[in-house]
Amino acid sequence: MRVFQMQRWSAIALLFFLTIHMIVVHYPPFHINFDNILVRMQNPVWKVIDILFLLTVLIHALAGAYQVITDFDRAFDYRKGLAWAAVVIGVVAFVFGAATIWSFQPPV
Amino acid sequence: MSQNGSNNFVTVRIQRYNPEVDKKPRLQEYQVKLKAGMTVLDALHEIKTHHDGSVTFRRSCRHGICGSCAMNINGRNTLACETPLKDEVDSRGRVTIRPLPYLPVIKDLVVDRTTFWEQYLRVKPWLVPPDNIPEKEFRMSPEEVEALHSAETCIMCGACYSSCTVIGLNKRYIGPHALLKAFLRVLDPRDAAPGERLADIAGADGVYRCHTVFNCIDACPKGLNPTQAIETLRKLAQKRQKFEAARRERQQHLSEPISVK
Amino acid sequence: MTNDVIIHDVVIVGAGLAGTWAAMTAAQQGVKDVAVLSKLHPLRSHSGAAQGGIAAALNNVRPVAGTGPRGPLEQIPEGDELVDSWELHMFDTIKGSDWLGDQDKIEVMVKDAIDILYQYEHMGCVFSRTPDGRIAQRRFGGHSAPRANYSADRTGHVLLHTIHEQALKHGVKFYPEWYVMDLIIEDNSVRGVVTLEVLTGEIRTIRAKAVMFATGGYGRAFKITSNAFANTGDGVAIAYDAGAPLMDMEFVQFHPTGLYRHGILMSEACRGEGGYLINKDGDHFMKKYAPDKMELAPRDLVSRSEQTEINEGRGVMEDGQGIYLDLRHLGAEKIMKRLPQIRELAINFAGVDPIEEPIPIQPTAHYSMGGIPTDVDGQVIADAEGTPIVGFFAGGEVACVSVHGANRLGTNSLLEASVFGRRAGHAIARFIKGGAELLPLTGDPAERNRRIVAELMDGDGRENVEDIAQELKSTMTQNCGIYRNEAQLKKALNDVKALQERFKSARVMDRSKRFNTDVLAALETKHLLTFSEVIVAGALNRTESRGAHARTDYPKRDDEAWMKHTIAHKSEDGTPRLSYKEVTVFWDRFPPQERKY
Amino acid sequence: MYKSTGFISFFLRRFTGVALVLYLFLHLWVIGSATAGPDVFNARLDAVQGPVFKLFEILLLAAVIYHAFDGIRLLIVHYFDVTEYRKSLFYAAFVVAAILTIAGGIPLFLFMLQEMG
Ligand SMILES: Cc1cc2nc3c(=O)[nH]c(=O)nc-3n(C[C@H](O)[C@H](O)[C@H](O)COP(=O)(O)OP(=O)(O)OC[C@H]3O[C@@H](n4cnc5c(N)ncnc54)[C@H](O)[C@@H]3O)c2cc1C
Ligand code: HEM
Ligand code: SF4
Ligand code: F3S
Ligand code: FES
Repeated sequence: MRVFQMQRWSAIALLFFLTIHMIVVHYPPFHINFDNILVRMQNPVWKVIDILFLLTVLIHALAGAYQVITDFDRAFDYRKGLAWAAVVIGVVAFVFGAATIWSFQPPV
Repeated sequence: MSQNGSNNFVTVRIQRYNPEVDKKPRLQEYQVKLKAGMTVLDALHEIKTHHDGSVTFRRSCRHGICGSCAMNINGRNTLACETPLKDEVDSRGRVTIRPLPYLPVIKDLVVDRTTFWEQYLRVKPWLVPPDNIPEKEFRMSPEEVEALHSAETCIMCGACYSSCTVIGLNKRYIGPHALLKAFLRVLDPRDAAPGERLADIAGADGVYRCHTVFNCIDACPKGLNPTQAIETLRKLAQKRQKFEAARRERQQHLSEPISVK
Repeated sequence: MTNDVIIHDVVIVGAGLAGTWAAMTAAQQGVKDVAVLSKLHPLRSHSGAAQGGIAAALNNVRPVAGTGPRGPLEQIPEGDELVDSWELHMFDTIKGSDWLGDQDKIEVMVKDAIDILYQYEHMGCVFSRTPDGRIAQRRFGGHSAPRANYSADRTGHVLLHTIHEQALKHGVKFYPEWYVMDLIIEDNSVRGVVTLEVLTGEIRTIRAKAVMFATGGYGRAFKITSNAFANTGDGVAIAYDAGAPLMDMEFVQFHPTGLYRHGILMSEACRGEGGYLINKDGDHFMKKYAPDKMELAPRDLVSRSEQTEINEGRGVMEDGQGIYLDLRHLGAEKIMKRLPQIRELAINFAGVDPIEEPIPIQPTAHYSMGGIPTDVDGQVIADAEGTPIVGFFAGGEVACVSVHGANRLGTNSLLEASVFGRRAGHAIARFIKGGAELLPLTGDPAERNRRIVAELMDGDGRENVEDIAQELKSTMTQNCGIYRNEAQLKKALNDVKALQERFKSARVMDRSKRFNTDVLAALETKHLLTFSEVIVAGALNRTESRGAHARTDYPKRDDEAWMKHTIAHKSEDGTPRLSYKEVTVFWDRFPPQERKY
Repeated sequence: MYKSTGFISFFLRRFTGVALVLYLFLHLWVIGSATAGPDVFNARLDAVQGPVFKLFEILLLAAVIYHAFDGIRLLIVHYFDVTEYRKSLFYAAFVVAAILTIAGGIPLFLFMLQEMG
């Protein structure tokens, strides 16, 4: 089934992205503000990586949430609706997240 | 085995519940004298015939082949008839017996297995033979048979089914026992419908609903491995066409001797 | 209380191999409305416990030349000379039966055997295989060629699951956990059955044009038995009470290798694969009793040999009541591959790993040769003249065709249940399609059965059912066991009668209607008491030793006086009325001989 | 409820998975303030970087690491025939996750102390 496969492939991709994310963004710990993120974001490669990360994490998270909910007997009948809801939430969140990443622009 | 267990008494705690008269289940205690070689089923019999005839449970073969007596002993699903009583006694001299979890209780240790059998039926457990039936037997290699033994041994006791967390959440899931049956048929070189079977079990209530909890393996009194069967079915479902083609090819030669290398 | 009557064309009682074969076949032949009632879920039937194999002269393997009766086996190369035939199978079965089996019927069974095996295989049964892919075969006691077709040591299990699945495929309706407690026969034709639905406790009548009994054996009348709790001979007792006769009930097979104290079967396949029996002194004592076949002599002979060793003080274990079954020389690999279940059972129940230690065993009541007399189509016969009871069929262990005569050979009973189950299915289909009618009932048969249950639940008796059952089993084992004599049998008869009397004031402990297994146990005990009397009466009358019936006071077979079947009817006063029926013998082909192995 | 190591691992994986999803959306909302410019962003991030939040971050780290290693364990089971080692794999995933959590948690903890001090 597609959801199952999505869950596995996104998990494998996440292994890669999440590791990078954790190492680069959170270690060593520092006080986060706009400017120190901007330093990294000036390189467009990071923007691409972050957008891909965003994409996989959303797929994984929403597929996961869908699985968790449809595991319940009563929700199982509504799985079509739930799947569409997940897609909509995913698209909205993706647009919002991508805009966020985009907005790390040096002041002109 | 205790040399002379004549003075040893075991406190057997049984969950009692008759939904027609009781509001909720309760644990009742019985003192049973521990005899050499006594199984949990023997203890239940002792209680039923001499302490309290209303204690209710299923049993028949009393040697682990009919699948009647699966129940939850000290939190673990197993066959009462194959479980030595002394192995289950805890430090306080007690053994606790409950019905299989996640299933409606009919009375005491007897559960309603309707969904269990429905799922069994749902995978069409019978073989669909090919058209070219030989006069004598279909030829199968010992290796092909070997692969089936891991599923054919299933006694449909339900220990796996009722230990599976997913079943606890959702009775629409086909369940380990029926998927193991499907595995048996899919892998049988004589079966002419592996494609339909794979298609049927690849839905949201089939192999993809399994969350690899592994309880089924741990519970199975026959040492079977439904998880691995499910993993295999998932893989086969991915390459259904190829598998079907290979099956058709194999069935061209079903009445020819296996060539011995 | 519901009074609604259920109606079916065909009602089959029992979902073991015999009942399920009949149901599947009838449905396949176009009978739409077939119902199978079973007091257990069908897959829990005792057929599933059979281990060793099912006989048929398929000619797939042969002994390696020059290695003797216990040597290795090999597949027969394509086109090579065959070693087996249905005639040989027939002769072995006749000899095994100590010339009490009806030879015409045995011929039908051994011929059908080959075909039914292939049908099993085509339906998906997972048999073990020879290297070139044919069904694997092994040796079995009393068979002069390797013809036990098997699936490891779970043969019955795979056969039962296979046939059950096929019945489901053909739309047979199953009533799991419905206990049949009465059979309605009026004017020599069958009208239906009275059932107790275990879940609700409701007692209802089911009317049918044809009824078949396939309720299995009656080994539970003995203390040490390989039989399941469910094998209480309900079918024989119910049919007998309803006026049908019982045949050859005194022949009860004791299997030589029941697990010590438990009685659980250690399949004959253990000896088929080369296991030895040894006594306290480490002797392979079978040399003495059957120099030729040794451990693979038929069961009655091996059990008697063991009992003699035990009686003469050469038994093992604390009480000297055991014998050792030694598999160690077979090696770990063979044991794990061919006898996995046996190993598991020995470890679980005796704490003994057969790879390292010999298994303590003792003879165990195993198979019921007697039962409801039928012809080769499962049609029940009312008397020695062969008058049919219209619409009443029986098959499997509950029936007595008779193909096993005085002693059944291992692997012949799965065969019997399958072959005669299938034949009964065809006969039932012919009967229904031939315009059988649903006959009316007089009165309400359910009512008298309700009174029986009410009496057990609310009567003022104080006898414990289990105590009665235990005493019955003790006396049957002690006085009507492997060896019998007049004094013992008289004692047994008295005991049974006294227990029947005591049962009248028996009362159960569980008073609820829902899933009351206490009531079932009481009804089953009543059945044990009913047919035990017939066993003992038949044994007392038969003043000879033949097959499984070994009288110490009449140690010889007496063909002159006793080459005949015992037929028992229930008389007015409730005691069995015995009459006798000739055995069918092909004098020119298989005349009686001395039975030596 | 059928309690077993299988059930525990399932429950933890599920619990951490759901927690992570909730966190993910919270996280998106917090850093989403970047679209409104550096000032709003810095203000909101300052609010979530107090010592208490650092403690939460350690918990978050534990959840991510456990979930990831348990996930790896399942992936291994999917692609290799290793159900036999199910228990050892679970313990291994658990232990590795614990070690990594500690290793990753110490810098966070030190940083927290430093911020406070
Ligand atoms: C341990 C063991 C091993 C054996 N191994 C072999 C072997 O290797 N080879 C061989 O050939 N034979 C073997 N046998 C013998 C063989 O298994 C049986 O003879 C055969 O299976 C009988 O089949 P059946 O269909 O007659 O009855 P069963 O399979 O016993 O079925 C009886 C059915 O009747 C039902 N029933 C009974 N009473 C009632 C009632 N009152 N109301 C409703 N339903 C009822 C039961 O629920 C059950 O479904 C073995 C027997 C035992 C005990
Ligand atoms: C390296 C990182 C990760 C790996 C390897 C991983 C792996 C997995 C796997 C294999 C599953 C399937 C479990 C099942 O079907 O039973 C799963 C489920 C899930 N994951 Fe992840 N995951 C990772 C990170 C994340 C992250 C960051 C989130 C949250 C945003 C997340 C949320 C979920 C959820 C909600 C589920 C469903 C819960 C469940 O089925 O038990 N995962 N994960
Ligand atoms: S797989 Fe094992 S636990 Fe499950 S029904 Fe079959 S025998 Fe019982
Ligand atoms: S317990 Fe259940 S979730 Fe899968 S691995 Fe077994 S079927
Ligand atoms: S009684 Fe048959 S499996 Fe336990």
